[in-house]
Amino acid sequence: MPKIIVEVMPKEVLLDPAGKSVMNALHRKGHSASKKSDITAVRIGKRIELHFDREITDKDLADAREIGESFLSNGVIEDVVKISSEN
Amino acid sequence: MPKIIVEVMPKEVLLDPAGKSVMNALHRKGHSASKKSDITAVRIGKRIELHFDREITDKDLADAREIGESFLSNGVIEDVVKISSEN
Amino acid sequence: MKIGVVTFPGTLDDRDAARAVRLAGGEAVSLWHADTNLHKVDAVVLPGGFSYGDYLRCGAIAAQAPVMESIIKAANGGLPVLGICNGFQVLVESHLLPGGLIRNEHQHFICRDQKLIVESNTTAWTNEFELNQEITIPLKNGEGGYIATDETLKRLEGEGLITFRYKEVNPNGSMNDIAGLRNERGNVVGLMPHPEHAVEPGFGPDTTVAMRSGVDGLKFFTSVINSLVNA
Amino acid sequence: MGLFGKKKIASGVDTTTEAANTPDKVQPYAALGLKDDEYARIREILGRRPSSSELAMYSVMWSEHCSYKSSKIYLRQFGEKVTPEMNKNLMVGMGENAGVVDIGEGWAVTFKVESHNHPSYIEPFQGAATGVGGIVRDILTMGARPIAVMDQLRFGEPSNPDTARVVHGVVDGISFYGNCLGLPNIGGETVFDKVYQGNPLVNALSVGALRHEDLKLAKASNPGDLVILFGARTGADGIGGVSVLASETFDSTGPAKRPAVQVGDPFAEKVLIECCLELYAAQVVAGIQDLGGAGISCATSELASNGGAGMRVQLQDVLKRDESLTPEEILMSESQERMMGIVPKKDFKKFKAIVDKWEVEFSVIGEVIAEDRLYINWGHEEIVNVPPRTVAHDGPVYERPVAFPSYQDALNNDSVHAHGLFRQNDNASELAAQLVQIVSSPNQADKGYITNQYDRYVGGNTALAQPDDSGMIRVSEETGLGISLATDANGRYCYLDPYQGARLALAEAYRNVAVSGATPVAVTNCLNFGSPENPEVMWQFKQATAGLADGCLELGIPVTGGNVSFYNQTGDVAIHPTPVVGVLGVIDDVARRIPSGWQDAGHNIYLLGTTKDELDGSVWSEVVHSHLGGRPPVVDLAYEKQLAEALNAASEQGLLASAHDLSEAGLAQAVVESVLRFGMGARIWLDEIQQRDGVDRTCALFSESTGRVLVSVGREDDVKFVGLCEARGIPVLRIGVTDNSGELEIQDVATWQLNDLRGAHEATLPELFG
Ligand SMILES: Nc1ncnc2c1ncn2[C@@H]1O[C@H](COP(=O)(O)OP(=O)(O)O)[C@@H](O)[C@H]1O
Ligand SMILES: [Mg+2]
Repeated sequence: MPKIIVEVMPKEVLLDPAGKSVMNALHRKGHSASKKSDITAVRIGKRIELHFDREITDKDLADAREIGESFLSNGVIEDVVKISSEN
Repeated sequence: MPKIIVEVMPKEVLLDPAGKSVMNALHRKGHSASKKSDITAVRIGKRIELHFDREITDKDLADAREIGESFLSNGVIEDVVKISSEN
Repeated sequence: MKIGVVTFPGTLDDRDAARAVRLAGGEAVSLWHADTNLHKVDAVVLPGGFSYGDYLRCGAIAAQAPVMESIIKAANGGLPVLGICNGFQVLVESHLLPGGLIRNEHQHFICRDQKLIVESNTTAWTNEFELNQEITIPLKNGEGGYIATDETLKRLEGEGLITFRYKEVNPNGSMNDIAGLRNERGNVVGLMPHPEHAVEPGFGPDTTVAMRSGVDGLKFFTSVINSLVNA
Repeated sequence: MGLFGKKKIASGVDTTTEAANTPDKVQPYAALGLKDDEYARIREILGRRPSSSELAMYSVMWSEHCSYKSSKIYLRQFGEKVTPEMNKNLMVGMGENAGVVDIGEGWAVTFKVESHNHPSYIEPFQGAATGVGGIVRDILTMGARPIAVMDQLRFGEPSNPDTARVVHGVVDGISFYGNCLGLPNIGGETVFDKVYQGNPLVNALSVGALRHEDLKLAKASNPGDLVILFGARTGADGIGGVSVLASETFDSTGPAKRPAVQVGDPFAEKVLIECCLELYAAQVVAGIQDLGGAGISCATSELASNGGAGMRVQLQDVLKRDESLTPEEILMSESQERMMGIVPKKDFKKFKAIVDKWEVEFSVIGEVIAEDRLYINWGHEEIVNVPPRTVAHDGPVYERPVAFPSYQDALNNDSVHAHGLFRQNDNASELAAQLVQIVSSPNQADKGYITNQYDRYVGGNTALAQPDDSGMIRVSEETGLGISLATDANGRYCYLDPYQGARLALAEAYRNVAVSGATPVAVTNCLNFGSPENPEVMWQFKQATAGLADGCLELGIPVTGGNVSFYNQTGDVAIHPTPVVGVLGVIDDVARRIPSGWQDAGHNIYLLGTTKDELDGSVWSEVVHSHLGGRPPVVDLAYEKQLAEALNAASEQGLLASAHDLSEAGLAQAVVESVLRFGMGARIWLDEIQQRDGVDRTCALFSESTGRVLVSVGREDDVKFVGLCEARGIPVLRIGVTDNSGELEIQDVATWQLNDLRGAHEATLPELFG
């Protein structure tokens, strides 16, 4: 199904307690034991899919960026890091 | 910074209340007015970044898949839809 | 004195907020999210809850509701607006107050009787408090961690816009222990704790005098009535 | 080949005509959980083989969960062992979605507890969340505004790594759903025991209030009324989640692999609550039913059967989330947050205006008809044509074999004494260490780690909540009229003696309500047991239900409803029988409710009741000695009743500064909780208890004798209070005094700083799960 994918991440300079807690859990668990400590940070954002029942146009992508920046993310604390489409 | 990106989405057949509520909001707002109704569904998942302070290896990717499936996602209600890396 | 209490779908504490208004001697007027009409109210309370399920970001969808267009306009014109918990999140998402609110640091919802320090008593909603008064107000939230850039924090501190700070326990990892903020003008105040749950003896937080007898929250509502009377 | 495989889809649905024409077609009824004779009965009822849709309906509705086929014969006694006096205030009794009790002043209250055990093990978060959602809809269906929730939880051993997964998921799920609904959580239970390792129990209770005239019933009786499905769309989630029907019965060549989990949307439910209450106020629904287990199958057949009418339904008019759903799946889907309303045609416009206002989706899917027949069509094809009663109410009834457990006598003989655990003249430092060990053990430790994740304030009517003995909610803001609720179950006691165990649970919940100042008036239950196919489990069930019914008769309060959860076991090993008993109390003015802890210095502390040598099945035997054997404490319900009446009288006269019941871990636990509640110190002496009751210090501290309450009384009320107890034949003994020392001193045992005790009591759960 055609879709646009908008990816949103917490701003780099701000805290991401959810990411931090996942990282701590990973380290505690000793996940991927050998190199657990190689993961220096975990950050958790959103992947938002907008589904269409038709092909996606350039205009859709532009609109998605607009929606992404004005509504799907909060520019004070988040960034839209990627917008892509799959047909 | 080198990172692996794990993308997790709610299973297609399950209710995604967050996606539903965002879609309703988009439709209400008449966002991207002309084609608001062209968005047939919204689904919201997670984008999880694992940061490294070194280059990412194939082994890291395999580990990330394992962590992604066993820990970062809940296989009963979610799927890992993509694992990628940026160096 | 007519004080509007907004109901969004998913708002939970609207009836409590209306009760608080009445106990303070005001008249509570119910405002509906889909209606831009503010019914000539003298002040507005955005109560707590999970507007629209709070699914995207807390308060984000509510901030786009028709009633908010009117409230933002009126707030910029000086109408007293109090945002409680989800209401605070709506104010932040509407850019009436700076910064953002994210998931609590410990990742859990938390409900507790919270001590606060009142750091500004020159707002419409806090003028009956003493400066630096310690009050106890119930707090209950899952996403109450206040964050802002260093620059914003510096400005908030410098301009005295931090209105409430957590005392003893920072329950959600808020930066600089911030529990609540005001705008420059002092008509808009937002905070995570719930003053409307500390207005009636028997149903508020515990005090050293008696179980559930804390009524520190009532002053928010008498403050605004007071400031309107004296305006 | 699965039941609803591709071939059938391609060649169209299995219609009733097709069913009549192909009598010999092999149907996978066994995979759907139906026995040979049950399938034969369906054929007999219909005079032909069922269509696949009919088979789906019968199979879910005749499942243990929906039909109560193994428990029915025992549940009857809750309706039989009653006096007219007991039913005087009962507006709706057992059998409806929830019982309704008249509490006076034109108000009524409805309450019920239900299990969501199995889903909560598979997917703890969603399982627990949808458990809350389901019970709240039951309450809403009665015409009530839901006003509070409670949760009764049983987890495995805290040290087992899987326990944290379940605890986190379940607590987060309850917190997420309940908080988002705006319902204060006013209490519950949290127990850890290895018997629940592979089978945690997640029970949820909801209570609602309504004006008498707003009572709604789940029935469709007026021909011509519209059948309207509203709320969330129907999706593929939760298909078969409730019944024995498992997802494997849909093979991989079928429409899709359907998950058995359901995903909850508390926001949708909150909107649905407000929407329904507005519909009720506008008087536009003639009947209403929530969709829970068995989805549309249940709602259509029950509404029609209850109303003595029938229904014609067009299944293609159901709003779907997923267009690939087959009719059978639509009938069985357990998608959450849906309701079925019966709306007179003349009221449809008003109905539509209200649901539109709340942006709730709906579709008219049928009409009530006079003939008592349920017809369901899929387009032009008739896929169901059944007498609704046969689906909803005439399910099979079993009298399962019952056997006295082979282990039972040995278990009962293995008492604390027989085991040599009991020693006279225990030394002080040992007792002191045991006390700390007990109050910091996971089951006795402070539950704040869990309960602080729940909103107890929302609504502004919470008069008591955790950690108090009962939860209390104001119903009328004008008069202060309110209700009190407590639930209890002790699986260890029930394992030792299910008959007594059930009565003990009843007595404790009853006492917990009484100590709050309220008068107990009604009972609900959630009976969690192992497999009914095991005769020893069935014996436990038989004993427990008899104990509960007899107990209610003795106390003079009726059972208004409940829920049975069987098959709680891992492999062949059943959980301890765990009948959760909830007691509802009424209080004329919540302003006079009694705190559970000490708040003023210089008050006298009295122990009501006597202490016996009763340590079998106790916390002391478990925590200190890892032992379980013997017989549980005796319970004297006539005396419990007297005690409750005495407390009530004392409360009405304003004599009590606090009251806290003694239960698990006895006096030691109650004293520690009472000092920590508000941080008030106390000095306690045991010698008079020992002398009067002829027990040693271990018993004085840890015995779990029933009928005991710890109260504190201001000096000025002393004489009056003691007089009141003596006049009513309640043993009363002054055992201590409160003070501002910041310490707890139990004379001749030890003195603790309250801060140290608090640390020990509160740190346990955060350390384990934080
Ligand atoms: N899962 C839970 N949810 C809500 N409240 C709980 C839960 N577990 C325990 N509580 C509350 O914690 C307090 C202590 O529980 P407990 O020791 O079991 O009480 P009691 O012995 O009086 O039955 C009570 O107020 C009870 O309602
Ligand atoms: Mg108790």
